[in-house]
Amino acid sequence: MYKQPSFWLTLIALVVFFAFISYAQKNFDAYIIRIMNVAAIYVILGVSLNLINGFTGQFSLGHAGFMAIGAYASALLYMSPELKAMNFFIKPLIWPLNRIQIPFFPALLIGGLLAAGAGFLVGAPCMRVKGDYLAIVTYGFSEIIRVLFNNLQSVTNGPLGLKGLPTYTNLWWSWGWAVFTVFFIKRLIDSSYGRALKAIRDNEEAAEAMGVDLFYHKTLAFVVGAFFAGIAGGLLGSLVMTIDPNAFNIMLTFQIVLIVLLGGLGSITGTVISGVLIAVLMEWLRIVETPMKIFGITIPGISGMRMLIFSIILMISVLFFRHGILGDREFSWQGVISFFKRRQSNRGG
Amino acid sequence: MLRLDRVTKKFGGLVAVNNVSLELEQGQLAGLIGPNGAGKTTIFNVITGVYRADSGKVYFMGIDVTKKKPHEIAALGIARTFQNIKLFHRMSVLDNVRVACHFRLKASVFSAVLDLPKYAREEREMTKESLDLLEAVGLKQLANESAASLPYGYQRKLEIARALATRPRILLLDEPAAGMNPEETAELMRFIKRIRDEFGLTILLIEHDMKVVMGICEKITVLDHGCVIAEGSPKEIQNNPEVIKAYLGSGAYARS
Amino acid sequence: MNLTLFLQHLANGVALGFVFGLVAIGYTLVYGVVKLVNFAHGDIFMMAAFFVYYGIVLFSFPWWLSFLFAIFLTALLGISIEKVAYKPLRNAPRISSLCSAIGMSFLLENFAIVVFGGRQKPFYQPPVLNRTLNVWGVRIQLVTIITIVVSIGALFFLSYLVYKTKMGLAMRALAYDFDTARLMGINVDRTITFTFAVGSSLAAISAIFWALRYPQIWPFMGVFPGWRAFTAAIIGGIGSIKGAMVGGFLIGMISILLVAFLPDLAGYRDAFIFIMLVFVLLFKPTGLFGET
Amino acid sequence: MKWVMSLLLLATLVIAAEPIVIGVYEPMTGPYAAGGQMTMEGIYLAHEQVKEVLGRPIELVLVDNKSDKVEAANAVARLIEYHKAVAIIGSYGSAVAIPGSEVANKLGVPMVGCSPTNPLVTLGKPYAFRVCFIDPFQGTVMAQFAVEELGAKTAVVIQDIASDYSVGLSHYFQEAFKKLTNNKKSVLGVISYQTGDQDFTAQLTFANSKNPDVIFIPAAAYGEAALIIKQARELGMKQIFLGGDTWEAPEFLEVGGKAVEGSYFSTHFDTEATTTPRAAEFIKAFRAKYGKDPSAFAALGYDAYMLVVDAIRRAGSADPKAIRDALAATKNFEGATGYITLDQNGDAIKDAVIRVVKDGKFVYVTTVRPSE
Amino acid sequence: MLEVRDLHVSYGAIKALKGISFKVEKGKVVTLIGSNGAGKTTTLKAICGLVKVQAGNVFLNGENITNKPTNEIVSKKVAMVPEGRRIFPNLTVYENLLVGAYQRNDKDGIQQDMEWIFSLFPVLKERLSQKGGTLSGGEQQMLAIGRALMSRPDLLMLDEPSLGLAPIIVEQLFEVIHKIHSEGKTILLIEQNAYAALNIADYAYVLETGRIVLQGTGKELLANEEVKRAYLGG
Ligand SMILES: Nc1ncnc2c1ncn2[C@@H]1O[C@H](COP(=O)(O)OP(=O)(O)OP(=O)(O)O)[C@@H](O)[C@H]1O
Ligand SMILES: Nc1ncnc2c1ncn2[C@@H]1O[C@H](COP(=O)(O)OP(=O)(O)OP(=O)(O)O)[C@@H](O)[C@H]1O
Ligand SMILES: CC(C)C[C@H](N)C(=O)O
Ligand SMILES: [Mg+2]
Ligand SMILES: [Mg+2]
Repeated sequence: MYKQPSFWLTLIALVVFFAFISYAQKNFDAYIIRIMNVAAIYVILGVSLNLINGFTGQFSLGHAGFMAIGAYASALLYMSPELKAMNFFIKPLIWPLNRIQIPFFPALLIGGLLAAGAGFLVGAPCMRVKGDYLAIVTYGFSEIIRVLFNNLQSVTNGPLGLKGLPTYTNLWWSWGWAVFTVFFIKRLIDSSYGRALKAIRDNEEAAEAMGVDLFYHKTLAFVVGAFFAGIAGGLLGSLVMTIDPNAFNIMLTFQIVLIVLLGGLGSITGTVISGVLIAVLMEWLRIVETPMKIFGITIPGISGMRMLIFSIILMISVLFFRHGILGDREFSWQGVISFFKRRQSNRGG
Repeated sequence: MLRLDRVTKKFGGLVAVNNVSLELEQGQLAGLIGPNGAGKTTIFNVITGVYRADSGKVYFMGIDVTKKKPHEIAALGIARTFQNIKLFHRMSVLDNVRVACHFRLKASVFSAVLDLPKYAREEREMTKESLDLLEAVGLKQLANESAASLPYGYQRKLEIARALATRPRILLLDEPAAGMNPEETAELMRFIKRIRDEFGLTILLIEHDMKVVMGICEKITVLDHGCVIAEGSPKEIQNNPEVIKAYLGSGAYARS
Repeated sequence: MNLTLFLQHLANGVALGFVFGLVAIGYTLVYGVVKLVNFAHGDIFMMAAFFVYYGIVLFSFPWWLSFLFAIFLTALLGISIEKVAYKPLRNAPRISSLCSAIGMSFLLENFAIVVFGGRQKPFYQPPVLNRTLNVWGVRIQLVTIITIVVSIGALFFLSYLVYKTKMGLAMRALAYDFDTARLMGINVDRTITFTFAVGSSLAAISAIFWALRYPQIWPFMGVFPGWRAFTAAIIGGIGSIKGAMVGGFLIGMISILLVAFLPDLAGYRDAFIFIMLVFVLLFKPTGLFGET
Repeated sequence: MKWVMSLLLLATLVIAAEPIVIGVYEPMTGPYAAGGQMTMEGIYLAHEQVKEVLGRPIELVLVDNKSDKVEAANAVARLIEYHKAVAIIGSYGSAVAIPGSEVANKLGVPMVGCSPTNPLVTLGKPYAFRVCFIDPFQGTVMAQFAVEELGAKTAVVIQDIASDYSVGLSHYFQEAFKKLTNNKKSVLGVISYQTGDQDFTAQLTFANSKNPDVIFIPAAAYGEAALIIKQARELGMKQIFLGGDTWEAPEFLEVGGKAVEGSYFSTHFDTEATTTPRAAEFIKAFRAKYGKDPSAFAALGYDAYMLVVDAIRRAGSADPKAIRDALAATKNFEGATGYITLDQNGDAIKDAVIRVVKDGKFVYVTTVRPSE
Repeated sequence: MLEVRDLHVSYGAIKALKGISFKVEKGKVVTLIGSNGAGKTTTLKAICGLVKVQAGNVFLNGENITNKPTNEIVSKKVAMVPEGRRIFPNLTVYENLLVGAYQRNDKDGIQQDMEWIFSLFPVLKERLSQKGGTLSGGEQQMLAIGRALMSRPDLLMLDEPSLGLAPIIVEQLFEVIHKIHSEGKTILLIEQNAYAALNIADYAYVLETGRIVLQGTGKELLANEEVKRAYLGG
């Protein structure tokens, strides 16, 4: 592995990338940084959902639920007791949560692990329930989470949510996790475990007959996917600075599903691109809603226009790029090298 | 080696397999024939744990496997191919075979993700073993093609290679010669014999092509309406009037 | 709990159950035939309500004409959506049409926001229909009674259509395999168009009854009924018309009865609905009346 | 040399003419759209009247927050970082105002809320202010009105479990009601529904079975409140319904129709009961521009804008920090909705107005003053 | 009856048919043989309009039907037993047969033909209300044949109909083909069981990688050394 040029190329690319991140964190304005953070979170969400939906073929609509768990668990751990007391002004927070405060990173990890636990619970019915039926079960799960969080006031503060969360999320955290997610999931699906997941996607009965333990592998996909969703939830909470149960509704899941579908089910590279693209596009399209002056004529912004254009762009890309941006192709150094070689030889010949 | 003890399987009111007992010896090449809908595939499904027998037991090397899950049974050493080919169509030919090695993997998920030496070694072994198997079935040069693009006959071979990758002791083949022309069928017969000897396998096959069944099987069991109606050597079966009436017919259009 | 109160709760449950049921059967029809999770169904439903609104406000149609006009327009809308968004993807992987459905849903909602405006509008309730009946102290809306009659009517009509007619046979054949259906001489495009027309008309009918009962309309009004209908269709088993009705009915009943009998847990209502769903699916993985 | 001088002069002029940006994030779409649009009517009017401060033009930039929290946070960040707003106005709906205020506070730009009433909008945030009262007061006002004016002894609350505004206001109402009736059991029941529900018959049948004197509905969505009351009347319920400031929307009357007649709610402003001279000017200008009476939200929007401009003037600079300090020092600012004094939390101490629905219109009933 | 002229079909980059021409005279049995992947199935699909024809033409009774919609072609009394059976798994056996008669409107005739099919394949009658998807492989094959016959076609195309059938049923199958033929129907048959196919065929074509390499009457080809070696296993 260490001898291959692609290893070194990856390493160099990473160093360059993080040098850029470090520059951006210091010099870009908060608005750009914010979008970059959102993009990183979308990447984590998209790639982790792709593991479940694209590579394992289990149609899941539960990602918002996993995110909620990660966001709440980590926030309840890293918030200071004073902040908690201020938030829980209707019903106090239960002991010992009202006393605890731990640093961001372990809080995030615990959030991810709890989400992974939930992933295990959701993965379990997979054994019996399949396809669209499974989709509804996972959707139901995320609704159950939302309802529980709305009602368990002494733990979650109910619909009032948690406000004034400290902003720990910065480009280092968000892109650090994004890179780790991509690395982890890419390595996973390229490994023997990943082959087993893809086999389940292609034909469950045959996979089982070849000794693949369906239960273990399906839950593996859910657990890993949920873990990263939980991490993304934690990052998002700290970025937005306020979370409440209703932010984690089906619309959020839809947005992630769209990222996956646009990027190409089963393509990690595509998902990364589409995650960034959607984050940027959603912000960029705001210009259509602000009044514009063209040749001295002011065109008033029309509310809702941005989303309308967004959905039109979406439909066009669905209809004309059926398999997502990249289908199930992946970026690889070999590809890049051979691309340049081809160009060179073209020029030579 | 493999023993079915009074196995019964019902679907609603239909008794697909009725009180069937069957025994295979180590290294035997046995055939299972019978009219369409007699329950042959169902027996395969019961043995491999896809269906659970309503009554009766299945023993494999003395172990009761009646209630085990399909992947556990595969791990014990029973492998199969499917009547309607079931490949992992979006994966490469090589990956199709490597999947079948997966259950033997000892390295953990983490060591796989980090590509630790332990995993890397196992991965190399799996790849080598799979390529060897592909070579054995003559598909090595197609290792990186996608499974879906293979012609029918090759797909059947790939299914067999994949089944062999589980390192089975028993191989169950469901109509391996279906869709092959006589030339290809003849080659398949040689191939089945060869893998039996090379891998020391016990083989049970379902087939409607009498040339195959009579040509390579040492023992044949005939099923009709879920019941065993005859058992014996190819000669005995060919001349059994009941079998002729229920299954073989006059042989006018049999492949000769 | 006295008897009248109990009966009132029961009546409420039945009323809501049939409303959901009616939405769900329209949903499941398209779902069963094209095997497409039509996320846009709820938004077609919403458009129908606006068609009625504009029929009355813009063209000053009498209400019944407005209803017919809306049903017709909605059928056309459904057909065009199929032509534009689903037909080109028929041979693409199923997931593409799923994405297209989500996109269509977004598109309709945002179109409605830009064109109709984001604010709630009142839905006209014809005085003839807007009456409350009092049966031994139990109060029921006239609309509710009509909804029940229409739902049962629609149930029988659809069951007849799908299980007893040639068109229905074609629909069910198509659900599995377009090419082979073509080989049987079935005009796949026409059958799908017909299915969307019927499904969308049903969406319109259910939207009308919904809006008569809950007379405010706005661009997101279809989201909630849409998801309830999807859930109901799944509980009943994909493609089963009877199942969708029963599923919708169950959801409606639970929504009401839980609040009625365990008022302290009213906030957990949706959790109970989905726990019921999980239980149903664990015992019957393809829904109550679904095919394996 | 002369031309150098004149060029310099020109340059200073250009710099001086550089507009001051005031950012607005309001819900123009989504469930709160009506509120956001009503608020904007007031803000646009105010902008028309005052287009300049410190000799520089004021540029008003509106970003739609879609009634969504994440969008709201992004919107405020965009206003500050991209449009370089020096002060922020918004937003209708505490749910979206809170994330917005978090961002504004963190980025050190003052934000003035028009109508978000939840305490958390400003709590612990030195850069967050508002020109309206808060829910603990509003809840008390309605409880007091129910007990003292309507003679209510018992109440049932129907709340939206998925709305922070609803659960908060419900809580304050209950506390005050129990205290005022001197009866811990005077709230006979609290029953929940969820945002998006359209059928409330179960909740209402339950409420009816308790036979309370009044039913309090702190719905976050006016349409839902209207449907609840409508269905209650259909169920033959005769109780009086009470609610909060969200009810003040034309949709409430249109959807509710006859059913909502005789329902009371608290709000921030009424053309019948103005307390400042400026109110009359505002009402006149508003009628001239829009041909209708202003809503409380329009009035609050108007006040928020005027207060921000006033603070910039008082600060004598367009520096956000200076504006914040000026805002914090606001005393007896004359607004359309009353004299505004901001307390140490940045909240306005103001009267509440109670209105009733009569003949399909909102009609003034009374004004309730804060106790101190 | 049917004429195919210089047919070209490709799947993406794969050229499956590279210019195939042949004729099926009315009332004759014509068979196509060839090894796996030769393009037999593709030929049938191209005739029915299930795959796009890149170049060349298909004529049915003199009418050019190239790239016409499948349902139109089928309505000209053409039926096909597709490769891999393609039973409608969620329809019952009875309904599968009814779908086969989709183009027909004569209720009594349909009922009669159904009885005829039950007499050919009695198992189907036993399984009448069973879902197609739960039938055994061979039962499905019988159903697929029965379904095609239900449309009372003038031209019947069969793609490996004997696949997975018990020998005794194969025997019956060829008798059925023979019988239909003797009723004046035209048959285009693909078979791996080349011996049986050539025996029954009036005329036969041998395909190899998308081209016709040999043709002749059934008897001629049966006697041909090359054919014997490659396709008859002799
Ligand atoms: N899941 C099922 N549900 C109901 N009936 C079934 C099911 N699976 C098989 N059967 C029935 O059980 C009987 C035995 O089927 P099986 O597939 O074992 O036959 P087979 O002997 O393999 O026949 P063939 O040679 O045609 O493949 C058939 O009549 C079939 O219709
Ligand atoms: N859907 C497809 N996509 C890509 N290639 C295909 C497809 N279908 C067939 N092919 C290729 O086209 C060629 C001809 O295939 P065809 O199915 O017509 O062969 P056949 O003669 O019917 O073979 P068999 O006897 O195995 O059924 C083969 O090389 C095959 O791999
Ligand atoms: C619910 C709202 C739209 C308005 C209310 N005053 C609030 O603070 O949130
Ligand atoms: Mg079988
Ligand atoms: Mg073929």
